[in-house]
Amino acid sequence: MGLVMLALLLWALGWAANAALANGPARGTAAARLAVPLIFGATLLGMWELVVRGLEVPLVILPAPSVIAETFAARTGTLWEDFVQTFLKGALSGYAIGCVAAFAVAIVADRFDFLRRGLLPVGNFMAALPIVGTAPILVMWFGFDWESKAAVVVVMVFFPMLVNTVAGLADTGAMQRDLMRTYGASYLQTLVKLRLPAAMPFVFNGLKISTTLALIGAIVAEFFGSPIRGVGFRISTSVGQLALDMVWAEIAVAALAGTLFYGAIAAIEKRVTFWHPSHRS
Amino acid sequence: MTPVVSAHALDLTFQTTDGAVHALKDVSLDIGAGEFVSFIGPSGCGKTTFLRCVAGLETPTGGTLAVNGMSADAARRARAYGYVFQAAGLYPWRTIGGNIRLPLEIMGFSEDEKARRVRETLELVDLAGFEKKYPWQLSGGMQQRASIARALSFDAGILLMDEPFGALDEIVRDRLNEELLALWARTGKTMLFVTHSIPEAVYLSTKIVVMSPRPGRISDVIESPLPKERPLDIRDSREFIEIAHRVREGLRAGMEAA
Amino acid sequence: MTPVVSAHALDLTFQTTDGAVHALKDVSLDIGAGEFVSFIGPSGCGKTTFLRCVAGLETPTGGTLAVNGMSADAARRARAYGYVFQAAGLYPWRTIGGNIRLPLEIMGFSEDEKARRVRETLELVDLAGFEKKYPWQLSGGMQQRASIARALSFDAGILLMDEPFGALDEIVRDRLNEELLALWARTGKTMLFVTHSIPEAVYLSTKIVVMSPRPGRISDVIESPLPKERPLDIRDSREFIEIAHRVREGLRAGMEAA
Amino acid sequence: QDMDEVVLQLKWVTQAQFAGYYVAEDQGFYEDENLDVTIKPGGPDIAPEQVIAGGGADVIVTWMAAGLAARERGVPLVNIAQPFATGGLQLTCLKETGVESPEDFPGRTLGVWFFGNEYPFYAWMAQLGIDTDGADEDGVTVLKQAFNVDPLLQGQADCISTMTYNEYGQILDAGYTEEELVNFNYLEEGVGMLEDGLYVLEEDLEDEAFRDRMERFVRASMKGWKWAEENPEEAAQIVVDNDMTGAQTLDHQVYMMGEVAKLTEGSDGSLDEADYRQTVETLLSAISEENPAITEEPEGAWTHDITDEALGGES
Amino acid sequence: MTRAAPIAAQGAGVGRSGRVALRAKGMAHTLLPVMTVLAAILALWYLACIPMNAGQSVLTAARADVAVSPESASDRRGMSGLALALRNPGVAVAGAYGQDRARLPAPHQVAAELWAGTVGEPVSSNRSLIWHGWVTMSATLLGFVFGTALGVLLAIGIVHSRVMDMSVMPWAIVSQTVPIIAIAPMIIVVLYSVGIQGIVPKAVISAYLSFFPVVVGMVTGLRSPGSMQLDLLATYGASRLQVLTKLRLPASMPYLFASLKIGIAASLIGAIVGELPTGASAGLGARLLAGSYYGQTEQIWAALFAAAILAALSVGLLGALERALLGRMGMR
Ligand SMILES: Nc1ncnc2c1ncn2[C@@H]1O[C@H](COP(=O)(O)OP(=O)(O)OP(=O)(O)O)[C@@H](O)[C@H]1O
Ligand SMILES: Nc1ncnc2c1ncn2[C@@H]1O[C@H](COP(=O)(O)OP(=O)(O)OP(=O)(O)O)[C@@H](O)[C@H]1O
Ligand SMILES: Cc1ncc(C[n+]2csc(CCO)c2C)c(N)n1
Ligand SMILES: [Mg+2]
Ligand SMILES: [Mg+2]
Repeated sequence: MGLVMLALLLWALGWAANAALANGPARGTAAARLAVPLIFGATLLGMWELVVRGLEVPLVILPAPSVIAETFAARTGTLWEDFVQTFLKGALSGYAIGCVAAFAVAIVADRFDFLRRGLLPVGNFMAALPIVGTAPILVMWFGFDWESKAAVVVVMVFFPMLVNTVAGLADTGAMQRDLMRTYGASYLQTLVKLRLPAAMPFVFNGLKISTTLALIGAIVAEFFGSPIRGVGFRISTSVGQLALDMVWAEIAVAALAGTLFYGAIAAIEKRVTFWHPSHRS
Repeated sequence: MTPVVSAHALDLTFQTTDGAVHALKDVSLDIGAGEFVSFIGPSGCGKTTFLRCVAGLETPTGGTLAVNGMSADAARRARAYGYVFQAAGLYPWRTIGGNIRLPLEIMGFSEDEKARRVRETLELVDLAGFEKKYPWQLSGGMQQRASIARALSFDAGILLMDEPFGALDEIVRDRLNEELLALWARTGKTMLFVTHSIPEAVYLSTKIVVMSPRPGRISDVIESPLPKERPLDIRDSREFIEIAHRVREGLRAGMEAA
Repeated sequence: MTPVVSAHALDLTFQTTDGAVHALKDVSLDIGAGEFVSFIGPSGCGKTTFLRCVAGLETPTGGTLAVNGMSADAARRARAYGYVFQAAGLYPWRTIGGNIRLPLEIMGFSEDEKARRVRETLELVDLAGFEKKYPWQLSGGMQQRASIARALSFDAGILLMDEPFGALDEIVRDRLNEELLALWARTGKTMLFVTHSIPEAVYLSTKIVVMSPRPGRISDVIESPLPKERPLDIRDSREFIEIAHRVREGLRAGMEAA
Repeated sequence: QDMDEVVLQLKWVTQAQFAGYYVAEDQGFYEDENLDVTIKPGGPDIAPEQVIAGGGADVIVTWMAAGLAARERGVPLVNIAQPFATGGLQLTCLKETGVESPEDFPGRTLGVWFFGNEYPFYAWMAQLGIDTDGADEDGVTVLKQAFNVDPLLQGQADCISTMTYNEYGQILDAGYTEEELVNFNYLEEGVGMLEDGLYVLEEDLEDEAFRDRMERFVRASMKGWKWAEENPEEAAQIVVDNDMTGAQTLDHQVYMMGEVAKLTEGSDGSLDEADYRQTVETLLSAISEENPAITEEPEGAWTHDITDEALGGES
Repeated sequence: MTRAAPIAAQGAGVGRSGRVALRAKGMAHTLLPVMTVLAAILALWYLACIPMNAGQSVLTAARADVAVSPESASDRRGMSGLALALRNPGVAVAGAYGQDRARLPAPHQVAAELWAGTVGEPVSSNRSLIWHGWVTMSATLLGFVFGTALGVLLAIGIVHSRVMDMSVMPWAIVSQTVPIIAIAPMIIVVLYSVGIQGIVPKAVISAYLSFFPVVVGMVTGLRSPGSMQLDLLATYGASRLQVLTKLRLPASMPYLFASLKIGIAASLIGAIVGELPTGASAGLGARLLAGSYYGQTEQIWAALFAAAILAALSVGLLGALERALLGRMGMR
């Protein structure tokens, strides 16, 4: 019980520190912007540790962060192997294929209005589907190795990417388009000089949504058959072995990979769409 | 001398979901080379629509229209005019220089030629030194000047301007008006200029076209007796006030008739 | 009689990421009850900032300011004024009546009282019968009238208006100017009115405050000799043109000094 | 008076593999013992050991390897009854791939169930001296097989794990004949491990009332099993009625009941000590990173107390 | 971090196309192209059945002593479906559309399965897709309500407190990069082990997936009133609560609906994912899994389509609600 009280105290302390930082003189600085969420995260971890210890939660239900960290450090080799299998081979290749394919189809659809009008509602519909459900089918079709994971990812990212890109290509002001007409510009010139740059914010929105979808897709697919490595494989196997510390270490890997992936795309976005109001400082 | 723009009994009706809108009715007008023509009238009287017809961006449903002796569409493809929109409408992902270079790229000018023209037009609109800046780093007035530079860069004989200074404040506007007059004097281009402001129309034009709405039509055409040389305080002169009064009366009459 | 607004050596500096902006410098001004004061000046000269200081929406960094004999913030909480913004800014999810009722709800008027005041102010701005309409069902001019009604509904003694007609076209603007004068004559409120338009300022005011930028300051205060009764074509009169000229000169001088 | 409550957590979805419990419930055998039994079906990601550790069940059905592994990880499970006398786990290969005996394994792809079911497989490979990295010609490529037979039918694996009572039947259903298939039964290969047994937490057994409840539970359950063995059709129907997914077909459950009956046939419910020893020895013989089931001889992992009490009066 | 346009971009589209369909003119404008695209998809599907199912077709034929090439089963192993279909065109076409556990069931087989599962079964039957759909949907809706409430509350907190804005928002983003599927079994088991089972664990996962779009959308929405509109209330001396109720909440409604449409789709995914670990219970996810266990591909496809229809219906319903409410609020 004492430890649980300590957890509450920790929460109060963390919050007070953040309140001081966020409202204090340093509020605008990059350091504060970084420190506040870090303190918040550290507070949560600390509370987790204290509560697990305080209530003596069994290891097989929820391990403490310190135990997870230990496992993480001890099994980096395995974790890396799983990361390569699930993230680099499955998610990333599927992500690349899916996004490029959707982008190409979007450009074709944009060229032929009939196709766009037909494809967009269908694409919108598909984007709302629980496509995770296709995982067992695709594993049956494409085998158990990373190809089937990539296939699931392709299907998952394709439609959000398509819908966003098509919307982006259409997101030019009438005036901007008229301007090109006053120059007597060709279709290709309008596409390259106006529509593609104007579509970039939407394209990147699609790319960002797709990052999380890619990770989910690759991991889900591993539940339906996989080689004996991979994040999803390790998680399900470790649960079966009651090695919950390993499970959480894998979850940490996935969250870390996902955050970095998202962050990388967001960083590229910032450079490419520097001109968009939401990115101007 | 054949007119640069020659409209005869022009008619344009938009079909919309809630009925037809008669945007232009029986509009006839000749504009000679080197004229500065202003179009003024209340909102919705068809000023923009007329300009867009001249630019070949809209197809009239009746009447005839010739630009430089050819159809408006052919004139558009022959790059007969530069068009300046109400808002500057610069592409935010291009620098000021890049924006001015845009039409030159599309029209396939050589690298040297592009560089030269960008430099020259930037000087013309007094923006030398801002080539590398992005549009949003400039004030509204400067953006509008850049968009004029963009329309000037490929040196078309006609300049179509749709309320180019509508979004600017009076003082900036005054200065741009002065500069525009000087530019017109220097280049001898034919100007078609849409505005809401009576003083602006009177100050700039050799000919003022007063329009009225529902249906959009020309209610008056006023030839200005003002000299070509116009200092800003010509606006406090008797003649100026008289023309302004006549324009205001024309506007009011058009409103009441509608 | 003590002045309604009394500013002495007012100073305001904004701290921004790229340096300090001196928005108001050494601004001193007294405004008596029932005056109609216009503020004119180029963009960025601090007109809005001054009005916001009076409204207690901005805190001066120096000098003293009294509104109705108390601090601006106290006056705000005492609901001493109505504020009309540049755009009508009606809430689109409320009817015209609902928009006018908004301040009354917040100030906790009784149901009866609310209904009565909504009715009365709607009549005052000539919008009776439009209570149930939504803002987007009205023209721009009517929307602006509704926003004036909203500022009038709780009957504060002061009306602060920041370019209320900036977005309207000239003809509508003329009419609203006339109506505003009539309203002022009827209610005897103290008016602080920001504008960009010289004719508008001259037409409306008993006192014109000319401001100039960088740093924002008062460069001239002109008392208008025009009679209280002002038909629209007073604007073509000699006196009117003279005052307008003086205002323009003041503006130009301010620009050049900066 | 009030009936005593018992929560039973199964290791897998509702199917004839657990017919005895459903029958006991359906035929009122539990009620006769004044028990109110809740049967919780499991699933691919539900570890019964975890559920009982969290207090979500009183008694669970699990495989002994998993039960012992959990015991080493701080969930002190004790086997109180063993209705399955033998096991149904096997590796099934297609003859057309050329696999006839374990010597043919190297270079092949083998489907294995994980989630705590991989222990016997690794023990076997260790015994055969076959590498499981799949890296070279001497080793096998291991595939984490989903709980279906697709990898075999789609040609993605040369051999897959099957249960005699379920997946094997599905392969037959898919059109293959017994002659076209080769089966390696883990028991016959000497690496068999006890399958579905009943396990409870050690500390619970110290409670007299709990023991009494378990005695009645085991007695009624065994009665259910024997009834199911004798009435396979009806038992299958009871299972189908209890299946919430509506996906089970009666045909398949009748087949399964028939096969399951072969596994429960020899058992009166009490654990055979020799079988227990074999399980433990196999597990201890092949300790590795992939196969960390247990690292030392378990103590007190089973008891005959319950079955002795439960079945003493009857037999 | 996230803009308003993107919110409308994802998922919201179903509502958008629904709106188009309402207008008679838009109907002809959209219907024909959509029908064409759907017809093309169907045609491709039928075509794909031939090579996809060729392996089984040829095997069955071989067993019936029809001559096939290559003759021996071991030679056929490892051949692609396309190669098999090309070498045995007659057999492949004949066998493509009637298989029991087809690799790719034909559209009419799926349709028949859907029909049998909906019209062909009493709603109370555990074989009824309507019943399973309802099981999934009830978890979806519960989770959706939890998630939306949590999202709105968080957004209100974030808009009003700098501390929350700076500390919670980044973690809300990180939370979405955690693959829910990895935690789903643990949420299920942990809640299961403390005696909570059935709808609530699934709803928790649904809520986890749906709160994020709501937070993002509502933060944007609550911040959407311009400074002028806020200043207006300041001139009335309004309290923070009054600002919230009279301005921020009404102004955020369009954003809320855009988020809700994404949120409900995410909720449905959550409910289905939540049904996967407990394969034995009811629901479309369980159907999906059970189909996979017993090789019933038609059943998988039917469950998939049922889920798709549910997604479309709920997004369409929200769209209708949006039009009605925002229409009444004069915002459309
Ligand atoms: N693409 C269009 N479709 C339908 N109606 C249109 C279209 N463009 C313009 N109109 C209508 O035609 C009429 C004339 O419009 P136009 O834009 O030419 O007016 P304007 O004189 O330029 O007005 P403003 O001063 O507001 O710019 C208006 O009633 C307008 O609503
Ligand atoms: N909140 C603020 N933060 C920083 N600078 C500000 C802020 N508000 C105004 N300023 C700056 O203060 C100066 C005066 O602004 P103000 O809005 O009062 O001008 P104005 O006379 O109303 O101009 P306009 O005619 O364009 O409305 C400008 O340079 C402006 O950029
Ligand atoms: C969680 C869990 N997964 C798989 C098995 C092994 N098993 C026993 S029967 C069967 C197939 C279905 O009949 C399988 C896979 C298990 N015991 N527990
Ligand atoms: Mg116009
Ligand atoms: Mg201002």
